[in-house]
Amino acid sequence: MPEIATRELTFAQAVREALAEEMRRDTRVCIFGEDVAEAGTPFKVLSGLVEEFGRERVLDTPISEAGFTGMGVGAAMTGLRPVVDIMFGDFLTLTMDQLVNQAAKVHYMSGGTWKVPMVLRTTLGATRRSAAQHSQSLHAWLSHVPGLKVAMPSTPYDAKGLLKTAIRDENPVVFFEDKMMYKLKGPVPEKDYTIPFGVADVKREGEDVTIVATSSMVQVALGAAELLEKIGISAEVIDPRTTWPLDEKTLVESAKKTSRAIVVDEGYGRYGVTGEIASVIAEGAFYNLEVPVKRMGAMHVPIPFSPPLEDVTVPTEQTVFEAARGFCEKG
Amino acid sequence: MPEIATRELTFAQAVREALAEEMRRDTRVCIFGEDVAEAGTPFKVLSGLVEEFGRERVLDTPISEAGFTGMGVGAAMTGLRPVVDIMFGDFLTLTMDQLVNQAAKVHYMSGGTWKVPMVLRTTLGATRRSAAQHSQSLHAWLSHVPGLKVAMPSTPYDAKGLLKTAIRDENPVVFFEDKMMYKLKGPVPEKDYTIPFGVADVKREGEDVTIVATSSMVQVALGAAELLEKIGISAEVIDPRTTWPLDEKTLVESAKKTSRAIVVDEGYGRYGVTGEIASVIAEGAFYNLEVPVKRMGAMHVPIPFSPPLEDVTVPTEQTVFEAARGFCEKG
Amino acid sequence: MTTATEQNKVIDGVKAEPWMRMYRRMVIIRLFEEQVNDLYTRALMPGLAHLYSGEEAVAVGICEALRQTDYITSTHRGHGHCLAKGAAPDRMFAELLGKRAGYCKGKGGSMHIADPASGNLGANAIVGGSAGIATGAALSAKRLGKGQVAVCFFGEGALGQGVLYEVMNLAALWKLPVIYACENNLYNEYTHYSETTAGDILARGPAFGVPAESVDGQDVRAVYSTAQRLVERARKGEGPAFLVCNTYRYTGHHVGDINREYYRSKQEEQEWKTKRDPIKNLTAWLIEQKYAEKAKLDEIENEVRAEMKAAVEFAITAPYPSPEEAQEDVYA
Amino acid sequence: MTTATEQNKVIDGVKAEPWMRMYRRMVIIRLFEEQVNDLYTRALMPGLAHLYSGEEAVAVGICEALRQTDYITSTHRGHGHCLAKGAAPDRMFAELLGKRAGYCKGKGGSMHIADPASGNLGANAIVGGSAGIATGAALSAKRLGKGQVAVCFFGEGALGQGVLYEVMNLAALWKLPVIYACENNLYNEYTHYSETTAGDILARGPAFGVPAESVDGQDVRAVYSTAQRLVERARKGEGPAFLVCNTYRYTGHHVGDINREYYRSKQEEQEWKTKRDPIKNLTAWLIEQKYAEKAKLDEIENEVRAEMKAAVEFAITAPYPSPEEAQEDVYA
Ligand SMILES: Cc1ncc(C[n+]2csc(CCOP(=O)(O)OP(=O)(O)O)c2C)c(N)n1
Ligand SMILES: Cc1ncc(C[n+]2csc(CCOP(=O)(O)OP(=O)(O)O)c2C)c(N)n1
Ligand SMILES: [Mg+2]
Ligand SMILES: [Mg+2]
Repeated sequence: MPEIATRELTFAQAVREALAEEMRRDTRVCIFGEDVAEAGTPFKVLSGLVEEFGRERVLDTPISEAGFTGMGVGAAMTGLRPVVDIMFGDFLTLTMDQLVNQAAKVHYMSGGTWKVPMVLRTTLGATRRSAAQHSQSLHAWLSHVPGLKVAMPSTPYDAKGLLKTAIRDENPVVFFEDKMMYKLKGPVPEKDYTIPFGVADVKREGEDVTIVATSSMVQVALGAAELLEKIGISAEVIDPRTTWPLDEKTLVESAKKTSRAIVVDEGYGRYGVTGEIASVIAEGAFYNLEVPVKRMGAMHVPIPFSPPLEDVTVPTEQTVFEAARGFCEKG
Repeated sequence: MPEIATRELTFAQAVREALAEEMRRDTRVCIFGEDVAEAGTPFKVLSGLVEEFGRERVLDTPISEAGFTGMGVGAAMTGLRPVVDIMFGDFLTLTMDQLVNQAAKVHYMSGGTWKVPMVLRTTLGATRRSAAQHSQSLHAWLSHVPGLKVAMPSTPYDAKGLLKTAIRDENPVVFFEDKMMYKLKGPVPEKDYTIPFGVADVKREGEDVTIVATSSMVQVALGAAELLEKIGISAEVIDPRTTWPLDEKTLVESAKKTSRAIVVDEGYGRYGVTGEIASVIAEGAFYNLEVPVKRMGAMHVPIPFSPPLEDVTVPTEQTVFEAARGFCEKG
Repeated sequence: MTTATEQNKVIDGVKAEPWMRMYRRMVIIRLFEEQVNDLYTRALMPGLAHLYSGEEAVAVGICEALRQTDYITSTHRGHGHCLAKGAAPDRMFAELLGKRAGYCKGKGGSMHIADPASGNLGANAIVGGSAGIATGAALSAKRLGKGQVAVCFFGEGALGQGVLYEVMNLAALWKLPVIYACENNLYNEYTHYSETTAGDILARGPAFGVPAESVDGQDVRAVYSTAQRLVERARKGEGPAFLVCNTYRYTGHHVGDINREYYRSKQEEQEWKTKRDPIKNLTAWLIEQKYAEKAKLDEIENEVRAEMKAAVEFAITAPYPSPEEAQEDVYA
Repeated sequence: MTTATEQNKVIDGVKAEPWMRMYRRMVIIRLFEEQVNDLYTRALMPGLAHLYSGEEAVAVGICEALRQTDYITSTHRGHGHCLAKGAAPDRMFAELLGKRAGYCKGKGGSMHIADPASGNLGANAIVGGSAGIATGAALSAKRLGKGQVAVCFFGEGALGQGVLYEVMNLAALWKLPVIYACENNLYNEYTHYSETTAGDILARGPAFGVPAESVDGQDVRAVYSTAQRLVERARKGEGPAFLVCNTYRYTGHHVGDINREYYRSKQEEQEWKTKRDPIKNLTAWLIEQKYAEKAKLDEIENEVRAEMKAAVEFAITAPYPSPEEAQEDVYA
């Protein structure tokens, strides 16, 4: 049968395909982390890779996040292209020294002589009923740190393209996957393709309000846009795709066009991603905005376990819809 | 001779006095960290405390930041009031799990049954020619995390009052001291006093422009205000004193009055403190601002060692002065 | 026909009492976990849970050596520790279902049950995450002179976390009353510990100045007597200890881990369940010692089963917290 | 009157050559640090520096056992490691002064000198911060089959950092060619290591599957022969090693640490300097072995002194980077 150009894959399959293709293309690419081999991670994202590439390139580690992340830095400096797997983004807390004081600074501190082409894949996202230590979205911390790049795919298509770019990048890249999106389906080309960092994607065009969203919040924003359309409000949904580098121009241009902007991110609402992006828009589109930029992030509380509590801590289609509606009425 | 109400103390002396007074008042207060006893820390901030309170209450630790910070959490839960000393703020990277997944969440996860009355004292600030791993200002990370409080004194007076409040607080407090301010002198009452968290301080009143600054940037802002006065621009300098809780009202009111705001913070400029505060002002004073809020933070690079390089990475009196002048001309 | 001395034993409540208590505790844990698995399969429990079935003798034997005022820290696989230290099943089930009546008002769930009344500093979902907390509690105990001991429970997977060695070193330097109780159930999730652990586990204590011992974690009597010795030693101010308990988890890493053949054999599971079950073995010993008749033990089991059913019912009918409560308890 | 065999020795360059090279290297380090201290006292150097004086035999003995393509990671007290692995003094001084001609274009300074040409992965200002990097380099060496070995230098203070044990465990599991070289100079800054280190340091290797040895770090011949054995073992694929070198720093923790009586006695310092100086001892041995006459050794010292002076001059007159360069090299 003739090869088809594109087919539907889940987000998890897209991530796996990107890894498999890159590992075939470049034998220096290897993976290490906890239960990444036969188990294929608890989310089964890596299933099948150890069978194809062997334990030489897909290595199960002890529960030593700091240790094997540090090894990723050293391995990347000396010729490998490691993809380090940190099961839950909450465990980034254990890797911060290796990521921030080592990976992010080696190139600069060495006057540009050493490079750290490492990818650290991890997860974010709440509502999995996993409570406060397994539900955080800590990407703002890494976006704050010069020397790191931060990618946040929101679709299977972006996941494959951005991960390939991350693996080919000469710098340390932190790659965030929302664990609640792994089963999300979408079209993914079979062919090899990459998506450049620092280029936002207009996920939906609109006229009345700009909704800037990251990771799974893009799906939430698109759902809200549907609801808004029903009441005659045309929302433009923009996905920066990488928080660093950040495509300020596209965000600002959209806000100038619509004169209203909402920023939706699943990280804690204070001192995080929404503050940065809202500031960029408030400054860039200052003379065009009819209303203040609205920020929607996780409630400023540790993520609670109980469903009725957890559900109110993160932005939803409904809350984003209502915010946008309130907005456009004002304007 | 009669006791005088107030005398000049250095910032370091004010910190030490606060600790000494609290340790006399409450025997549960103890200090641990590296070289805190006889050495009194490399900055000599704690000199004399071990002589007065003994090694039972001023404990030298191994170089185990994660370990002894975690012990601080457990000790605080069970009846002590530990003041944990992390020599350089850059080493917070090693304590993030203990601070963020443990200290910040214990009270909430336990449904309010356990408390963590712990203070973690650490430093921030560049221009000490200490290079990328000893010069960072990472307070934005902690301000991002619900469950923590973050204090950033800018004067000896505030240092003593805020530290006493921190030690008496029932929650984990991260207390940032700019190592370049330790020798700064200022009036400090001998009597016992505390400064409430979440109350900004107007360090200088003005009409034309609001400069919100944190920690040592307050001194920079005051210097810039002097320069501005010479050219007839009246700057109001506001110090939030705690980034969390944050006194939004005072910041917004000032910006409404002056219609222009600059935010100056020594942390990295992106995804940090300036983004949060600028967003709060841009939203709260939206209809009063004549120009976009200007953000001034550390250049988005690891801190370089070489003086001519390091000096251009942080805001200075001159750069803040120029920003404000440019501003007021525009308006 | 039984001898006088044997006769005595049966009536000798004093001798029998602690063993009967441990028997009941182990049965409580076993049947509690049965209910948890049932709640999961009936889709009544949000999220997942990590069952302690098979490891009962470790928590029960060690906690029997503790006072109510002593401290423990627990893990993601913590139900057994909480129950052994004295938590009430009904409030635990309520927590597992996210109800307001739960130990954490529904905010913590299975992996975060804490209970000041029984000295439980809390379960922890970060592997090795409570090593610092337990050691800090031991520092308080020593400084405040309350004569308490802290027990830090963790799985052998936590041996991969460097912070464990940082605090062991500190506990040894400062002679703190803390017991590091390593539950070696052979697996870190889906990986055998031999693939993640080099050298000799027992050597990891002494290398940091902490004396180490290992014990058959399926024999509650051995666990109890060893724990008692180490706890009393710590209480006397003689410092920390590292206790490795060799045990096995009967079911999956969590309730959703059904197909396990790719990392361990059904036969291995069967052998542990049949030959080394801690409850079966204690039962046999109690009867052989004439501490109790089979009927009595069955009666206890039935009582406990009824209690668990009632506790589950309580939890199922208990109300959820109201959404506004999400904003409470962030700060004290 | 000397015997024929003794005669031979003097002319026997082959035998003498490695020892003469090590002698010169140690003298280079000693005199380099003299200049650094001088730059500090003359207020010509920004910031501080941690001198390696007294510990020369450790870096020189170990690096003599390495190839140029082998890797090292270094510490805040790293000048000796960099020089021993082959870095040029002039570019090092330039870096210490923040000049563009420095190894890091002035961006790194004393604590971050790195040099790909000599396999130097970089000094590190985070205690224990390079343990992961060195172990990762060993992973590359093994995977890419280049036959390289990585040496991770660290002070005994780094024994407090848990990450060290995390990577030792991994190096043992994966049989990686890495040597963990612990420089025990007795002090963590201003605190004696006995107050920060419980148990037996040497036991910390085997507890994680890493064989351990200790050596007199003031005896370059002992350091070299031990290092050579462990390096070759690692190169052959037989796995990592933990090497404790007992040594002493002659001056302060950093150049500004002048009054040290509160943490160590002048007498202690004197004894190490007089009885156990690595350069004096090698000098005596070289003469006794007739590998060189005193005059020859003094001549070398004078050559080196001149080199160092020239190197410092180069650095002092070298230009600073221009401010715009602060924004370069953030991303590759
Ligand atoms: C720091 C950290 N890393 C990884 C995980 C994910 N995780 C949860 S349980 C587990 C295995 C723990 O094994 P072990 O400590 O032996 O406990 P057991 O489950 O066998 O009781 C892992 C890897 C975690 N919770 N915390
Ligand atoms: C993680 C970390 N904690 C603390 C420090 C501050 N500090 C710098 S050197 C030092 C002592 C190091 O002692 P050791 O490892 O024995 O090396 P030495 O200075 O004796 O060569 C300390 C505590 C640091 N740089 N990094
Ligand atoms: Mg286990
Ligand atoms: Mg030392």
